[in-house]
Amino acid sequence: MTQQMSVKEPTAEQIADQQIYKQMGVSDSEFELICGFLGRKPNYTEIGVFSVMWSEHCAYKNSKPLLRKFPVTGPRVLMGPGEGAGIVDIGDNQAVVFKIESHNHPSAVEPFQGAATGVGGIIRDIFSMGARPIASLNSLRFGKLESDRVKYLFEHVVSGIAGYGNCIGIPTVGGEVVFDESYEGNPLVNAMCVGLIDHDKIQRGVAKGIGNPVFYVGPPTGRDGIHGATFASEELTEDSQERKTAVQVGDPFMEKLVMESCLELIDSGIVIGIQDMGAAGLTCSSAEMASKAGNGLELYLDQVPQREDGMTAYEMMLSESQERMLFVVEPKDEAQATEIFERWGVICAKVGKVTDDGRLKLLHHGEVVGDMPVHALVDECPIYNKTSSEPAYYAKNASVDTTAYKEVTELGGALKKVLGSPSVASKAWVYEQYDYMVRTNTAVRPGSDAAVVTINGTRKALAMTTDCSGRFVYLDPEVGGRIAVSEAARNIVCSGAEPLAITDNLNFGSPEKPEIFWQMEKAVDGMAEACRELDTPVIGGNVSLYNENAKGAIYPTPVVGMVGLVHDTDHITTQHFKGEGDVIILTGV
Amino acid sequence: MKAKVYVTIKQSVLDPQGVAVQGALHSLGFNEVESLRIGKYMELELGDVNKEEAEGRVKSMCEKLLANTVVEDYRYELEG
Amino acid sequence: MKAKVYVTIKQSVLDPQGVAVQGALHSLGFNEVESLRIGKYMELELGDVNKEEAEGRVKSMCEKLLANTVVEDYRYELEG
Amino acid sequence: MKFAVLVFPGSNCDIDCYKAVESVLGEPVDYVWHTATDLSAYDCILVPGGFSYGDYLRCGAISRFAPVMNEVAKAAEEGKFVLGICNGFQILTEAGLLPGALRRNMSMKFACRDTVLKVENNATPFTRDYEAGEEIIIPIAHGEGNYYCDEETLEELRAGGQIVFRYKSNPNGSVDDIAGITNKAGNVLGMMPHPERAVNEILGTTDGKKMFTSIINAWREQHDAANVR
Ligand SMILES: Nc1ncnc2c1ncn2[C@@H]1O[C@H](COP(=O)(O)OP(=O)(O)O)[C@@H](O)[C@H]1O
Repeated sequence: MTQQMSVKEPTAEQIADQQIYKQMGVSDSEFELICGFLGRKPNYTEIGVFSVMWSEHCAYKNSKPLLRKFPVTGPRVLMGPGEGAGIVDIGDNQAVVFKIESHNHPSAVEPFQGAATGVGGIIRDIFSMGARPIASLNSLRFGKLESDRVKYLFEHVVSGIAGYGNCIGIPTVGGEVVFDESYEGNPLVNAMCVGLIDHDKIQRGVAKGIGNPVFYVGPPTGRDGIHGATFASEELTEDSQERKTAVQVGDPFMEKLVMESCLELIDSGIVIGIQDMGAAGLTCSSAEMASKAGNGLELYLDQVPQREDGMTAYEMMLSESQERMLFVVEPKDEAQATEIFERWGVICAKVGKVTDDGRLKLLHHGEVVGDMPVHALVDECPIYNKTSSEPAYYAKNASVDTTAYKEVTELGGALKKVLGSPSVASKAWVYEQYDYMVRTNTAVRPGSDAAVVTINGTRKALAMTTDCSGRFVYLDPEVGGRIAVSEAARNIVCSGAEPLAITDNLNFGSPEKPEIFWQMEKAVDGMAEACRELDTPVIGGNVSLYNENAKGAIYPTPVVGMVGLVHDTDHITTQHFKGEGDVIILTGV
Repeated sequence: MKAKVYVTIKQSVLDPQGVAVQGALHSLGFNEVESLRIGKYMELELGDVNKEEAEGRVKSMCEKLLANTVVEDYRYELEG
Repeated sequence: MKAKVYVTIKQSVLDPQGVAVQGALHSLGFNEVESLRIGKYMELELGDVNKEEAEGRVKSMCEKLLANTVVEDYRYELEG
Repeated sequence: MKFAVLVFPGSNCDIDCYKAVESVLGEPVDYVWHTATDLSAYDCILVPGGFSYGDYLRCGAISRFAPVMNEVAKAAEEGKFVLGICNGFQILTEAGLLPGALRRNMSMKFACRDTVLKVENNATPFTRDYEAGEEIIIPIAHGEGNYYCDEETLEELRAGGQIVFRYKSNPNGSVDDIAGITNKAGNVLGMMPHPERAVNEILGTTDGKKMFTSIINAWREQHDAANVR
């Protein structure tokens, strides 16, 4: 594989002089900072690694100041934001692990695979904590259900979620689907996964123990999704058509094997640290694992399993090939670890070792092709406080005279119209494509308020839901944020459960626009307030910005995923009217 | 007029199905199989249309429905 | 040596996928499609084997795994 | 009576079958790996649902070559009970232990919902605790459950009482509304609906319980008969 040399990567000088870093989303001032951390100009691989680590997706450089407003602790919280997923105690040495994540942009390009790999990614986040995934949910937004494109996106997103979840055998028990113009061309696909864990099995993504080997698990790396993380310039490569990176394809069967083998590995008690390769693949997982342990990491890229010939260090580091994990064990446990993966027929390769110098060092073809301080990659991305300004529409809306609207007199017709709108109508067409029963714990199926999943060997159960009304949040972000959390809590309570905590996915337009940033700020304020009021801390989440189409930004859509504890399965309640003559009571304000 | 359409997964795109079937062939002793990729094959009866017209129509069917050009390539042959 | 394998559902067996795709083509305005059958198209790289041997091997792969002869027919072409 | 639940790479209703045997019958049950080469310790083999080998190529096509399948064939030959559910049914047809094949659902979509089944033959070891013609609610969850066989085979199935369950309202396009069939000898049953998902009040229906009690009662009868002789 010597073709690597034939690929014309720009030199460090060219990158600096021609400002090639800009194509990767790195600003001039950021580039200067990077040069400062390195004490020299970065080469192509290094600037690629920095660009993804310092992207909004990995560094939250525009949203961190807002995320700090969330309450993140509570008596039951065992792990808040910072690891793959948050963890909440549910008693008897058990805990629930959950997180939500978006795959909006990939789904707009290739809805089936985009949605499928979104589901796969969030499942890995859960089992990499050591938890057994027990249920999935999702939250979907599309344009009006009229155009062929919207129908195509809707149909294929749903079958992508079904295809992945059904095959891996995790029941998809709930979610929501809303159709509104504002999502035309920019659908939202948020996937949530819930897992169960015993306290003593909780894992962290840490590369501890100087000299310990680092292992790669999962299918070989290809050139998938590279330009999903950074922009690879066309004129830089000769055979650019062939090299242009491909859409990521999900392989749920492979993930099932990776999941079972990793859970077995974790169960064996020999794992020091384990993390999934999600966004920015090998780069993000290796840098974060080293950072959390305060260590360095050496990666031997020649040892990385590869699907395609002639892959460069840059490509391997930035590939987002799916279903891959990274873990660390002690040398004495190597054989035990590799035996497990062999039995499951899953590739497991030693690709590096833990070092004490605090650097991420990349070796390829006998050369050092990258050498970067881990803390700079993980902790030193500048955080921006974006400007915020109240949008004109908000002031205007506040002065609208709502009494000017005619009162509806023909209630029967109005009711039918509401029930007939795609956003309100039955979603059976969607959820009947999901296997919501596999693992035989689904006590309340999709179609009620929250789904309820029982816990084997106990009388306990978990209620779970995803909620958000983007239109409310648009009209008044702060009130809308409060409503999103409260609606989720009501759904949980109506199922007979005590709300425990939330995970959230902040789907917004471009933070560069002060009006959008204002929406984010206010929505987070509202959500944080409701979370404090309801004692449901935020234990993790995800941010998806730049959701815009030709007409502007989507409705601000901070999706809330909430989990609650049913203390006794006898308490489970469902939505449906049960018997003729039963009394109906309306409560609330 | 008859059209034969071949839809294959782009070279750079992962074909999990092909990988799994190749593995199965190996375990059955067919070790000579160095690679295997799975695509779709379709036969369409088109009635009485002339070749020129059919050409454009079939291409358009492929683009619109039969192939997902984000991840798949297609080619077709016309007969009769 | 390269083998191309075509697996199609038998004429006598109703093929839900073919029916669905034909219906979809009609609703897109491609009413000239009188019938459509969908099958699988597989490309196998076989390395250095001679044609005669390959012939037998590929046939055996089809019989054993690649086609389910209860509902499917297969044919193949060898190249190179 | 001892039960085996087979585990192929990609099986995912193995745990459901295991729990059903445990909770309904309380009889010993083991997970048995696809590489196993000895099933002699077991009286009933459950081939569970899921997506063995990702259902790539065709559902069940790759699993049928697993080493354990030779043992399943042997067990079937010996008259032991073999029950294939969903993917298990697909595997048994691919392996030739049951006739026919399963095609894509007519809707082209995966379908997960309760269905009403009619017990067409209650004289099998799997259905003896049901009434003849009884209607039971059992959920389905499959994308390829559209049963096919040729006319001749269908006649044989009808004549031999091998059609054990029919759907009341056909959800997938199956020939003759077939939901489950047995082999000629009646000791191997394959069905698309999931009785193991219908054994717990809290999950909706318990109509699947009698399937499991039938099996053990049939086995006890055989067993006692052997003792008497
Ligand atoms: N909207 C949010 N609300 C709360 N926590 C968030 C939010 N977005 C991200 N986080 C948290 O920030 C941390 C880093 O997120 P991320 O980089 O997405 O982790 P990962 O790479 O494991 O998915 C995670 O613990 C995540 O839960």
